[in-house]
Amino acid sequence: MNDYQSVYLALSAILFGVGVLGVISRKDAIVVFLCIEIMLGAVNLAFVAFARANQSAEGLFMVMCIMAVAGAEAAIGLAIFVLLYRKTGTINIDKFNLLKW
Amino acid sequence: MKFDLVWLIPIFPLVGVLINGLLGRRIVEKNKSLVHWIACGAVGLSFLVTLLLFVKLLGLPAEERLYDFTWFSWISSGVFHVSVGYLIDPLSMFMCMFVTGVGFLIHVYSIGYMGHDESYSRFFTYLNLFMFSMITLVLADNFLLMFLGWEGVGLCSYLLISFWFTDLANAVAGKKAFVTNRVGDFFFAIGLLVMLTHLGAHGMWSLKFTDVFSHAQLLPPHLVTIVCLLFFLGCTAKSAQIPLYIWLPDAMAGPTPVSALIHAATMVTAGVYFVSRCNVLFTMSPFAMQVVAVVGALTAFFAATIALTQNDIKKVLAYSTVSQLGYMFLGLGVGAYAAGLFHVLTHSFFKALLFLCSGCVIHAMSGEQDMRNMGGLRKKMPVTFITMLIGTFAIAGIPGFSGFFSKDEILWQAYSSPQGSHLLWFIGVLAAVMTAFYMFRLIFMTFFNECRASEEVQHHIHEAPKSMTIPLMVLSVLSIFGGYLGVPEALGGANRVERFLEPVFGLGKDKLLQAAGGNPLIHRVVAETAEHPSFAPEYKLMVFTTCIVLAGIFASYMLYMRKRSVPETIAANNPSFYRLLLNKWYVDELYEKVFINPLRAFSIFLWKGIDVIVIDGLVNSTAAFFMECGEVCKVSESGYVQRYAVSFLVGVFVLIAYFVYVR
Amino acid sequence: METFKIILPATDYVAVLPQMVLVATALIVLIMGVFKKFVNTSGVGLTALAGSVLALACALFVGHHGGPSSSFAGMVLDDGFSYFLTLVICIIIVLTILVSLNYGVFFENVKSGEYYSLVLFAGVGMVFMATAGNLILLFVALETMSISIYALTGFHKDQLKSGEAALKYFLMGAFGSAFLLYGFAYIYGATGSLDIIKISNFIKTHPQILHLKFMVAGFVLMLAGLGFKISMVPFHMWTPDTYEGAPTSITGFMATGVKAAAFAALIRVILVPLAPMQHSWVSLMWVAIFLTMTVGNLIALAQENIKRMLAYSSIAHAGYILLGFLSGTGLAQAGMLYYLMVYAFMNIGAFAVVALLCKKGEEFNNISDFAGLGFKYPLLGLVMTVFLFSLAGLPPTGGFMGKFYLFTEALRSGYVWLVVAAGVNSVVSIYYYLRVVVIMYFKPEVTENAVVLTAVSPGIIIALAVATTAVLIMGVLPSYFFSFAGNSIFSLM
Amino acid sequence: MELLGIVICGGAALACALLVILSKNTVHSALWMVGNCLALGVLFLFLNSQFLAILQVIVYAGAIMMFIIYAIMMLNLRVAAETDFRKSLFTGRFVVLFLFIICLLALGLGLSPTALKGGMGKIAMAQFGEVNLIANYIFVQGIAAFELVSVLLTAAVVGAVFLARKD
Repeated sequence: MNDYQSVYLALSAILFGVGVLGVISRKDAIVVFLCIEIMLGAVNLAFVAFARANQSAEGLFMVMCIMAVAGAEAAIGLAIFVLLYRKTGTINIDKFNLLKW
Repeated sequence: MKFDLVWLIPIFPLVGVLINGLLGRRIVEKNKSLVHWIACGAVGLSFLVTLLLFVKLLGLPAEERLYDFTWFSWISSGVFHVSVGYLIDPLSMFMCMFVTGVGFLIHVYSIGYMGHDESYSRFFTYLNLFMFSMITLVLADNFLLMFLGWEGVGLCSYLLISFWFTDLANAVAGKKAFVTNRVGDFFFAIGLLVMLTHLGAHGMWSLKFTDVFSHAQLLPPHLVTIVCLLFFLGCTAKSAQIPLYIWLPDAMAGPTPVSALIHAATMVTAGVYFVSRCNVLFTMSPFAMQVVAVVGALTAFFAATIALTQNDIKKVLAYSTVSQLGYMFLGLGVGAYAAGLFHVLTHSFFKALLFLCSGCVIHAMSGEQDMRNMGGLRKKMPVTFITMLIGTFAIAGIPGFSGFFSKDEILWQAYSSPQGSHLLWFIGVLAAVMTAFYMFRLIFMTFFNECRASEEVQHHIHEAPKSMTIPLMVLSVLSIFGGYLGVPEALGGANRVERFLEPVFGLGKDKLLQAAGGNPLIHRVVAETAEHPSFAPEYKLMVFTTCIVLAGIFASYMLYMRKRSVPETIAANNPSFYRLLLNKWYVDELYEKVFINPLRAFSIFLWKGIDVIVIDGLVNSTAAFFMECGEVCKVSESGYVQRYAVSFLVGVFVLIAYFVYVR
Repeated sequence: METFKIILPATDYVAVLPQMVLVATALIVLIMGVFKKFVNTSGVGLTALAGSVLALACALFVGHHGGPSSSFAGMVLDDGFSYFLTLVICIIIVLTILVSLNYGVFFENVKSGEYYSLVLFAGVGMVFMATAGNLILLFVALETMSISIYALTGFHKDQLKSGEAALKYFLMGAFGSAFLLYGFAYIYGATGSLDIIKISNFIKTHPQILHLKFMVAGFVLMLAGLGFKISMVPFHMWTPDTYEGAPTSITGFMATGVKAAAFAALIRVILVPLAPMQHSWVSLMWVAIFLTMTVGNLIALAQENIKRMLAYSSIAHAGYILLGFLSGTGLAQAGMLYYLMVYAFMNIGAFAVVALLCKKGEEFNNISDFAGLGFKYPLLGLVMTVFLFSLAGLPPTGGFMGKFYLFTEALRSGYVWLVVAAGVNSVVSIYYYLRVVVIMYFKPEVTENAVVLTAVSPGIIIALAVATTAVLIMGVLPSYFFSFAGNSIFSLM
Repeated sequence: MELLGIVICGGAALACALLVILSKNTVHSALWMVGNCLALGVLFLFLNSQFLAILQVIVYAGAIMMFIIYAIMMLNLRVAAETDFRKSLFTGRFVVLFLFIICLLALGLGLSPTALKGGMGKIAMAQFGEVNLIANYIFVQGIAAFELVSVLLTAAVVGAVFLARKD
C-alpha cells in the first residue's frame, strides 16, 4: 500500500524549515512565536504520519500533548510580551539587548 | 566485644572544635565561661569513655585484648580501601589514657592561664582540635588515618606556637616548627609509599596495622631497613631527635599550657608511639634498631649539655624534654619498648607538671622567663614550689619518685639487653647526672635566694588561681605514684606496665596476629623480657646511678646556693666551651650554613632568575592570554536572541552533517 | 463497541508520591496566596517549605524498594536511578525554598503564592523528567519545568533585565523543544515506540537500525534539545543572559535543578538506549565537550558580574559532566551523578550567598562588591570560600572528588588529551573562582554603597549550613555517596 | 486522487506558513497561521486521524490562535515591530541556512520508508485514529502524562496571570 509516507515527511521537514527561517529572521516577538508554532505544527504532522505507519495511538497522544503545550507556551509567551510591551512600548526583540557579554 | 563506643572518644573534641570554632566569638560575648565548659567538658567526656574502655580491656584475658572497630569506609578506589577505624589494644589504650587524662588537666589549667586573653575561644578551639588529632593518631587502625592525625597534630602545633602571631618571633618559631616537621613528614610519607607499593605488588593493598604487620615478611630485609629509617626520620622531626630537634626549643614561644600539653606530654611522644606501634618492622631490622638507640642516646646527652647553660626557664625544660625523649628512643632502640613507653607515661606526668609550674612562675613574674631575674619565689608561691620540687625529684630520678623507676628500667635495659651496650648505658647515666644538675639549678635559681626582679614585678607576685593549682596537685600526685605502676621485679614489683603491654611487644603478639587472621611472623620478636637469673647487677647499677645523681644535685647545690661566683668563674675560664653550650652547639648556625643558606641562595636564584623572569613571565603571559581569549570570546554573546538561535542551528547542522554524511 | 474501565493498581500512585505531594502543596500555596489578607505572608513560604520537606521525606522513605519496577504502564520508572535523582531534586527544591524565604524579604514578588507554587510545579516537572519511562511523559515534564521557569525568570517585574531574560529564555526554550520534539518524532518513526525501554530493546534486537539516517538524525535532534537544557556549546548562548536577569534564587534553582533533570533525561534517553552507537559520536562529542569547557571558562574569566560569571562557569561544569557521557562506562555515569549531586550543593550554596547580599529591591552582583566581605562577615566569607573551592575543584571539597572520578574514568577510557584539556580548564577556572576569594579577603571594603547583611533568616542559615556540610562531607568521605550513585546507575532500567 | 488532495493541502499549509513570515502586518501573520492550522487539520484527515483533525481545528485554530490575535489587538500591534525584514530574509546567510535545512531534513530523513517496517503497532488500520482508541490510550497507558498536562496548564495559567497582571 502506498501511503505517501515520504510526502508527509518531506512536507513536515519543509514546514519545519520555514518555521526556523521565520524564527531567525523576523524581529517581531509575536511573529517569532508564530513561527515556533509552525515548527510545532510540522512536528505534529510528522507524528501523525508515523503514528499511522506504526499503527499505534502513542503518536496521536503525543500530538495532543504538544497541542496542550503549545497552548501553555502561548499563554506564558504572550504574558511575557505584554509585560515587556508595558515597560518599553515595543516587542521588537532586537531592542532587548541589556544582557550581553 | 563491646568496644563500639570508641568513636565517641575523638568525636567529643571534634564537637568542641565545631562549637567553639564556629560560634566561639559569639559565645565569648555572651558568656565566656561557656567556652571552657565546652572545651574541658569535651575532653573530660573523652577521658571518661577512655577510662570505661580501659577498664573493659583490663577485664579481658591478655590474649584477647585486640579489637578493630571499623567505623566507615573512607577511601575506596579499585583494590585499595581505607576505612576510618580504631584499633583497641593495650598500646593504644595506654596512650589514649594519658593523652586524654593529661590533656584534660591541661585544659583545666588553661582556664586560669589564658583567662585574660582576647582569643580565648580560638585557643580552646585549637586545643580541642589538637586533642582530636592526637586521639586519632593513637587510636587509628591504619597508617593513613594515623598519618592524618600525625599531620593534624603538626598543624595544631604550628597554630599554637604562633598563637600570639602578632609578635614576629612567635610566627617565625611556628614556621620553623612547621617546616622542620614537614621535612620529617616528607620522609615519613615516602616510607609509607615504599611500603605500600611493595606490599601491593604482592597483592596486599592494605594499610591496616594488623594486615601490614602480619604480612611484614613479604618485605625483603633491606627494604624493611629503608622503610624503618624513613619512618624514624619522620619520628625524629615529630619527637625532636637529632637531627631534626631544632624546632622544639623555639616552640616555647607558644602559651605555656601548649608547651606542657603538646611539646612535652603528648605530641612529641607520637614518634615513640609510632616506633612502638611498628615494633614488628623495627625488630626485623637490627640496623634500624641500632640507629634508633644511638640517636636516642646521643640526643639525650647532647640536649642535656645544652640545658646546663640555658637561662630561659622554658628553654631549660624544652631541652630537658628533648633529652628525655632521647631516653625513650634509647629504650626503644635496645628493644625495651615497654620501658620506653613507661617513660613516656611518667615523663608526661612530671614534664607536664614542670611546665605548668613554670607557667605559674611566668604568670606570677608578669611574663618574665629569664631565671637570672627570678629567685626567692619559694615563700610567695608555696604550692607551685612544692609541686615543682616534686616534679624535679621525679625527673632527676630520686628513688621513690616515678622518674626513678622508668629511667632506671631504660638504663638497665640499655646495659643488659642483647642490643644494648655499656657505652649506651654510660651515655645515659651521664645524661641523667646532667639532668639532675640542671633541674636543681633551675629550682635554686628560681625559688631560692633573694629575688632579683624589679620592684614592680615583685609587687605583683602571687600564687596562681585554683584552676591552675589543682591540676598541679593532681599531676604531682601522679608524678610520685605513677612510677609504682611499673616497679621492676628487682625491687619486688610486678612491672605491671610491661605485663600489660606485653601482648603488643612480646611473644603474645604472634597469638594476637593469628587471632586477627594473619600469619605468624617469620622473624621472631626478640624477647626483651629475658629471664633475670640474678638481680644483683641491676641493684648495683641502680645504686650507682642514684649515687651519681645525688652527686649531681649536690654539685648544683654547691654552685648555685653556696658559691654562686663559681659558675661565672667556670664560664669565664672556659669561654669557648661555655659559649658553645650557651649557643646550643651552634647547631642552628650550622644548619643555617650547610642547609639553609645554600638552599636560600638556590631559591633566590629560582625566585629571581627562574621564577620572576621565566615562570612569572610565562604564567603572567598565559594568564593574560587566557584573559584576552575570554575578552574576545565573550563578544560572541551578543545579546541578540536570534544570533543565539543561529548558533543553535549551526550546532544542529554540524551534528547532522557529521552523523548523516561524514560518519 | 466494548466499554473499557480504567483500572490502575494503587501502588502506582505510591511511586509518584513525592510528585503528588509537591502538586498538592503548590495548589495549597496558590490558594493561600490569594487570601493574602488572612494568611501571614511568610506562611506561604513556610507551607511550601513544609510541603517540599514532606516530598523529600516521601522520596527518601517511600521510593524504590527492591528491584527496578515501573508503574503507569511503563510511563514512570521506579529504579535506583529515579530514586537518586528524585532525592537530589527534592533537596534542590528544599534548598531553593529556603533561599527564597530570605530573598523574599528584599523582593515583594518573591513572597507571593504564585512564586512558590511555580517553584513547586517546576520541581514536579524535574522529578517526572528524571523518572519518565516514556518520551511523552518526558516531554510534558520538561515543558512543565520550563514553562514554570520561564515565568519565574521574569518575576522581577520592575526590572527590565528580568523581563528580557524571560523573553530570551522563552524564545530559545520553545525553539529548542521544537527540535527535541522533531527528534522524538524520528525516533518514534524508526523504532515504532515512544517507550524508552521498548526503544532500547528494539535497538538491541535490530542493531541495523542504527545505520538508518532517520534514526541518527532523531538522535542528533534530541541531543540538541537536551544539550540546550544543559547548556552544551553551541546550544549554550541563552545561559548567561538568563542567569543574570533571573531572580538570584531562581538562578540557583535553574543552574542545579534544570541541569540535574536534563542530565537525567540525557542518560536515560540517549546514553543508555543508544549505547551501541557510542563509538560513532566520540569525535564529535570530543569537540563539543572541549568547546563547552573552554568557552565557559574563558568567558567567565572576563566577567564582572558574579551571577554571569557563575553562569559561564556552569557551562564549563556541564562540560566536565559530559566527560562521563563520553566515557560511557558505568563508573563514569556514577561519576556524573556524583558530580550532579555535589554541583547541586555547591552551586545553590554560591547563589544563596549572592542572594543574601541584597538591599530592599537592589542586589549586589558585582564581584567588586565582595571586597572586604571575608572580614566583615567571617562566617559568610568562609562558607563562600568553601563553595568556590569546591567549584574550582580544590580538595578537600566534593568538587574535587567529583572531578577526580570523572577525569579518572575518562582517562581509563583513553581520552588522555581531553582530560589534559579539562585539567588546563580547571586551572583556568581556579583563577576566576579564587579571584572572588582574593577580593573577599584582600581588598579593602568599599566605603560607599557597601554591602550590608540586612536580613538573615534561620532558613538561609540552615540552607548554607546544609550545603557547606554536604560539600565538605562529600569531599572527605566520598565513597558512600559514590557507591550510592554507582548503585543507582547499576539498577538503571 | 489522494495524492492530489495531499499536495493541495500541503501546498496550502506551506503557502500559509510562508505568508506568516512574509506579512508585514502582525494580524495578517496570525490569520495566515490560522490558515496553516486548518490545512494541517485536513492533512490529519487524510492520515485517518479524525479526532486530531477536529482538535487541530477547535483547539489550535479556534482557541490558541484566537488567543494570540486577541493579544495582538490588546497590544495594538497592527504593523510589525520591525522595518524591512524582507530584505534581511532573503539576503546572506539566511538563504543558505534555509536551503541547508531543507536539504538535510528532506534528504536524510524523508525518503527511507523501509524503516517503518519496524513498527510495533497492533491496531487495525480501519480503527486507527478513532476516538475510543485514543481515549483508551490516554486513560490507561498515558494517564500519568495526561495528569501531568493538567499540572502544566495550571502552571502556565499561574505564570501568565502573574506576569501579565498590572501591579
